[in-house]
Amino acid sequence: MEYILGIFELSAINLVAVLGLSILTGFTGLFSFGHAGFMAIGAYVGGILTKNLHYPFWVAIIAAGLSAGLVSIVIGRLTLKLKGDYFCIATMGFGEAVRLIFSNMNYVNGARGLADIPQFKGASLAIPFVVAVIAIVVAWNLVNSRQGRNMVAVREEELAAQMAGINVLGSKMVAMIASAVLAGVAGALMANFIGFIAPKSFNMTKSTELTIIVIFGGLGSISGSVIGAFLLTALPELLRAFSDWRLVFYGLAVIVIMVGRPQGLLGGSELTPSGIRKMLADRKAKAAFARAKAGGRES
Amino acid sequence: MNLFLQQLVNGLSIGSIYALMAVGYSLVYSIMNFSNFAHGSVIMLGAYFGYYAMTLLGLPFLGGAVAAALGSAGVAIILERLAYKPLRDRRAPFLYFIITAMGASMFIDNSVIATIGPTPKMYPNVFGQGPISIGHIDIGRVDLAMFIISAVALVALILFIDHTKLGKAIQATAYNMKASALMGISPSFVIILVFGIGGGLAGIAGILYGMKYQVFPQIGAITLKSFIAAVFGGLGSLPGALLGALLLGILETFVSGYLSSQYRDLIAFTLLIAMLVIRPSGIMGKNAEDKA
Amino acid sequence: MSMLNVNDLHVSYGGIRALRGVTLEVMQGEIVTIIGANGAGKSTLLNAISGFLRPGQGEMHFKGEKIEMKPSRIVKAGICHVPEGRLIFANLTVEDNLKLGAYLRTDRKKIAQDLERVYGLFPRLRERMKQLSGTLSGGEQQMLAMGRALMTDGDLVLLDEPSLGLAPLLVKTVFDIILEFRDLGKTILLVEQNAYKALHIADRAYVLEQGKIVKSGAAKAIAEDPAVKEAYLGAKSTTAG
Amino acid sequence: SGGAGANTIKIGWFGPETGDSALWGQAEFNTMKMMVDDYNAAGGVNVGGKKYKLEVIGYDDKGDSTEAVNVTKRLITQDKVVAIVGPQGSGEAIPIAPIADDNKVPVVATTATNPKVTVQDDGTVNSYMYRACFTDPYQGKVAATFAYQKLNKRKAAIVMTVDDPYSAGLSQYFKQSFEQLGGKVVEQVSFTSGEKDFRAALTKVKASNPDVIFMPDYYNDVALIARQARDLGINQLLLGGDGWPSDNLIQLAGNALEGCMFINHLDFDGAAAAPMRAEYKTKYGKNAELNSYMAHDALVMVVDAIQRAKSFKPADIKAALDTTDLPVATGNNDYLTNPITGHIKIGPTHDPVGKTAWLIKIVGPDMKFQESFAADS
Amino acid sequence: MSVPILELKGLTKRFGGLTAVNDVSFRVEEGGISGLIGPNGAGKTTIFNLITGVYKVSAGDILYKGASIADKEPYKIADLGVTRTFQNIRLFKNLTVLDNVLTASHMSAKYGLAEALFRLPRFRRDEKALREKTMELLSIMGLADRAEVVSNNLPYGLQRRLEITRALALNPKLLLLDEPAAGMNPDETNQLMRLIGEIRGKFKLSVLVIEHHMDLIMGVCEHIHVLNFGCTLADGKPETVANDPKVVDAYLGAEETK
Ligand SMILES: Nc1ncnc2c1ncn2[C@@H]1O[C@H](COP(=O)(O)OP(=O)(O)OP(=O)(O)O)[C@@H](O)[C@H]1O
Ligand SMILES: Nc1ncnc2c1ncn2[C@@H]1O[C@H](COP(=O)(O)OP(=O)(O)OP(=O)(O)O)[C@@H](O)[C@H]1O
Ligand SMILES: [Mg+2]
Ligand SMILES: [Mg+2]
Repeated sequence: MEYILGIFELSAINLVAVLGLSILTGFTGLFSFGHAGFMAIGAYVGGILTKNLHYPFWVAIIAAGLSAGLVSIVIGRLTLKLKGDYFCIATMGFGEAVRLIFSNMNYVNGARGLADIPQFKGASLAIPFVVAVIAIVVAWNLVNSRQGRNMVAVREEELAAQMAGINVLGSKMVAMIASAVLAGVAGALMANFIGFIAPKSFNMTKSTELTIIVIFGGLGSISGSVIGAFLLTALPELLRAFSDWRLVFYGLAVIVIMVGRPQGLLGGSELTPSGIRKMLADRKAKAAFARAKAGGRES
Repeated sequence: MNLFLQQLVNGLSIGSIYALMAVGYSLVYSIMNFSNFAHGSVIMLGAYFGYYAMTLLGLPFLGGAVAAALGSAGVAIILERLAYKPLRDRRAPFLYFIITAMGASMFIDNSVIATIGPTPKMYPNVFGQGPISIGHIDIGRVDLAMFIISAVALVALILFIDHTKLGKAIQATAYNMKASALMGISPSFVIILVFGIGGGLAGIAGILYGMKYQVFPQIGAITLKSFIAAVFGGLGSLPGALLGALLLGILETFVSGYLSSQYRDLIAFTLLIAMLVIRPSGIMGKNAEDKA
Repeated sequence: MSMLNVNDLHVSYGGIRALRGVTLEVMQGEIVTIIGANGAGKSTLLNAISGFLRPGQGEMHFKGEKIEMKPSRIVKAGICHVPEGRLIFANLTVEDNLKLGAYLRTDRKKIAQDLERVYGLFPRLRERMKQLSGTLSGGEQQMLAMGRALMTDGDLVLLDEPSLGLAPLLVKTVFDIILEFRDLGKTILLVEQNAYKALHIADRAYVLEQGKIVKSGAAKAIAEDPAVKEAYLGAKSTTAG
Repeated sequence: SGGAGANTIKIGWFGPETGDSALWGQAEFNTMKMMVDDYNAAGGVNVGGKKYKLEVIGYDDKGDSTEAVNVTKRLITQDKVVAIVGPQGSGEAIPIAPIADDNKVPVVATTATNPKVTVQDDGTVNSYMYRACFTDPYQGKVAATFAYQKLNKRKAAIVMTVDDPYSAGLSQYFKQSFEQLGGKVVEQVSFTSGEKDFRAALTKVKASNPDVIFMPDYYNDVALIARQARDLGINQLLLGGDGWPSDNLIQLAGNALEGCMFINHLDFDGAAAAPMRAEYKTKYGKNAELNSYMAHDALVMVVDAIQRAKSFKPADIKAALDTTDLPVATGNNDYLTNPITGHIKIGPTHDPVGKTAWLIKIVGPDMKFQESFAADS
Repeated sequence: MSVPILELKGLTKRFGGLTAVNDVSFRVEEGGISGLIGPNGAGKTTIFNLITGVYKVSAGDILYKGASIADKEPYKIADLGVTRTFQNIRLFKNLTVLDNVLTASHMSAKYGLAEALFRLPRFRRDEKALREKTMELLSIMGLADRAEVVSNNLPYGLQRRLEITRALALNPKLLLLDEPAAGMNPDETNQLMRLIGEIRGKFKLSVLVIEHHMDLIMGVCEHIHVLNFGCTLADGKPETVANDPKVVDAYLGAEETK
């Protein structure tokens, strides 16, 4: 049971980070390869606070989010003006730099990692789930506010967004900070859940994994990200029996999804009553069109 | 001074490998406008093609290089047809291409691990033993071969792009795919050509890399550095990629040599960010004002 | 001789049926114009002819041969398309753009001559020869697109709203150039919003409404048609100039 | 957790079956399967007079700490194993300690040599964590003593992987001991894992002109470093630790390692290793790796504990593991009951005390045993 | 004389060696509709880009209601009440008509980020008001029945209209229209003319419009400024300008015999 619970915990933790990235990538159109860096910052802040300074979990989690957020302001200032691949590569540079800094930092044991971090037990095992629920609500509210609409406008057409009075850099910055805070929180959760953190856990593969989940769930969909986080955290576990081949399947699955359903599970739509209604209506319209076309051929 | 020269040679040797990788990657970028993160896996396969051509088939080095180039070119083209073309046909945003490329990379790397296995392999020694010494500077034989082959391949490519009609077609397609179709240039053909050339260069990079170091499924990871080199030089610019690669190779070597290799990547990445902040389009990239 | 035959062409975009059975013919040496409201399907028709859109149904023949569905082949066969939105190579210079127009040609001397002729027609382009064409003004870009089409030296030229966004003086020039194209022996299929001018220079005309040809005939006759006058020529006789 | 079905005892294993160290992970798992077959062929394990079959359940941890935590939970709570053999890396062993303690299932690590696997920063012993190998401080000390006293080397250079706990730890302990003895570490260069080009750093090492170069790295890095060092005209003796031994080392290094030496957990050609070596080779068609022997000893420890406890309740096994004292019976062919890597006596820190370290020299295509050190600690 | 809503003073923009706009000065009166015409490449769009802050001014000044906006960021200029449409339509293509306009009306909502994140009362109130206001605007502009259509799927004419609607959602004081009638036939152009007149009255706007359709320019503009090669060629009332030989020569061409 603890194992299953563990997978759910991990999913919930991943979910928090994924939601952050979803805001940044899915809604604002900025593709970060360095989010593991923000997770690392959160994880180390959380780990140090709970282990060395004996603070309670909730203090550590909040502090982790705040510190990742603060760093993101600096990084955002430097990189948010960049476009497309340049932004990706800059964030990747950031992520790797963070990892290497922790690898060289003696206070946290460098590359050997920080062990014996106090772990969630008993009732505190609920913490990741509570945090995940809060994260979902906050992310949902954000993207459905004017700030969220501004982000989407920036994603769609920057120049027009500017002409609509949207502070493009400002909106990107809000998205960046929100996503970094969530990543930082997820990092702290991870540190306390695993009890051990090492810089190499926050390498580019981790950043990629988060991005893949966002895309798999569908860009611009909070519910997609939620489902994606749970499915893709569990999938490697389900495929465990295949050992060597499971990453082959994983890679193949990514390609097949991108090629076969590029919008991801729920690209742009939400699993809310009104969202579902919209999707069904869309379906109907398409079916009607197909019938009409078939009819047109005969005549 | 000797130490300095030795480090310079070390740097050029790494730089020339980065260059072969970066140019192939940059070429594809210039046409497709996305970072082909599967490029590293194609390089890795090239190393294996070359290795098996030389060990199982007993081909000489040149034969191995041709096998690697052709094999990798084939893989790159297949990848384009199966994974990227459907996206292109849908006009998917560049994010999707990048993710697909990552999926492909994961797929290829792990297929190799699952079938051939993760253990590194060593190329037979075809260039002879021991370094070539010039004064107090030692140059590895493989390094020398690599430097020469990279230089020849890259000069040939640049001449091809700048001075042939097909080269012009590639450039035009890079600028505007639909418009070049209007000029009678077949974009599919150009794309296949570009993936073929990029793949061929990747194959050569793979075999050289394998000879210099080892052959193993994670070779592709090194291409991260060539991406950085390409960004340094200006994405999409071939001379830029070349310059960026050599500079990065030398820079890294000097950081390792005069500071410590543990700061090498840290400095490389910090410099990358600094470069992007100061000159977002790299050394040779164009930076025109957006026309509204 | 019949240059282009389009027979019962259907094209749709996902849910939207843009063309619903278009049939038309263009004879060698003619200027044929297609007029129609916004969204009638004019650009769709030209894009289908030049191979950028795959028809759901219907056939097309060029010089008696069935048209293959690849733009590059179609250009080779001698159809040249100046699209709406111009599609110039924004990052190349004006001159490089013109030279790329002659990509499929090998007759160097003739290419040089044609280049001179283009510069003669559009002195503005000569002035801007070395400028990146993406930074040209809208009108300059249109000139470049037309010039580039001349360089491809096709027999049938498809023009999609060539006067779009041009100053009145240049609109006149553009129509003069179209006539010059004809004098060079080219056949022209012209799509225009400026129906008045288009009908003025065309030999024959088709009226496209919601993806269907609703009228066709000699351009003069169409211009006199009261319904056409009402819908496409405006109450008074249109644009200044 | 319960333990066994009617007649079987489930033992867990995990380690890297994919990733950089997959070769060793696979070797471990192969050994586990081979031994379990042998135990079962012999009728099973005798627990309080009744014979039980053994079953091993193994998972891949990709050499990743998060994965390690996942699979440990899975082995304990889903598969209900009574004990776990593995992991091989300290990076994986350290984070699972609390899980083992909470669920009270003993873990015997194979090659995780970092002290923190069994003892926390504050000195608390992880009550359910054990290991079959010696530790890094010990290994570092042996290497330093050997270099200083036997080989008379005074100036050492270190080439280490900065982000690998094993390499970083071993360098630290080597340096400590070597300098305590009066030697000097004249240059220490470090690189990050995955690095393939060491020339810049090696050029620096060359300039420092050491007497010996200590390389606490893994075999494929060692092969690369050695080749590049020789290419740069570095001809000094290279000395290493238990990351070196692998069937592939010499193939990858060519003759670059000729005459070099490393510290090992056993003498591959010794009589104790012979029976298993032969059986493994017959069964899998390749040579057993160092990790095979380590996994062997770890499983022997577990089985011995079960037998002595006369119970396969995890807590009982743990209690019996505390008093493990398995002498080596050199020349004894019954490889299923004897440790191959030397006398294993579990001390108060759950590490084997007084374990022997073996010095091996590379001669042509062979790894020749030189001498052994019984620890004084 | 009252302060004009917009005044350009010696405005100059250079791109490398090319002077696209050269010492141009003119004013747009409060509540007026002015036209900006000139041959292709004369610098008209460049002037729009300068006014809206997309390009930085090389020399000269731009005064909006008497205060300089030359160094302000584009979004700040938009917030002040200056907005535009584009020569080539730039909608938020994948968003619905409603969302396009809703996004642009963001300044009408006053709630902050924290209020949004936790759905505090002001968030709900403002959002509701915003939606109502947007729907109202859509019905004024005749787009209400297409509110849920993804804007990329709109016919061209409606896309132009949506672009204007989106601009209006900002409550602008000055609206810059860059070739709004491009690609429209005479009938559609007439409708557009009427629309411009109507919105000027309804939204109390001043309008500056670039067009090559002289019908439209002559039909709606009270004042016209003519550019040629980046320099002022003429300035004045429509009839005067249209008959100015320099303008005829450089831009209109001699009257055609019908
Ligand atoms: N890429 C597309 N996707 C979906 N619908 C499209 C697309 N392109 C055109 N349409 C639709 O097809 C129909 C015909 O469009 P087309 O561009 O051919 O018209 P047109 O006659 O050229 O109009 P215009 O005068 O505006 O250029 C219109 O309803 C248009 O909305
Ligand atoms: N970013 C730029 N870089 C270089 N030159 C530019 C740039 N933007 C515009 N130009 C040049 O400035 C001149 C004026 O261009 P602009 O777009 O303002 O013309 P316009 O009056 O709007 O013409 P049109 O009616 O054809 O749209 C042109 O010659 C153009 O080539
Ligand atoms: Mg059209
Ligand atoms: Mg303009």
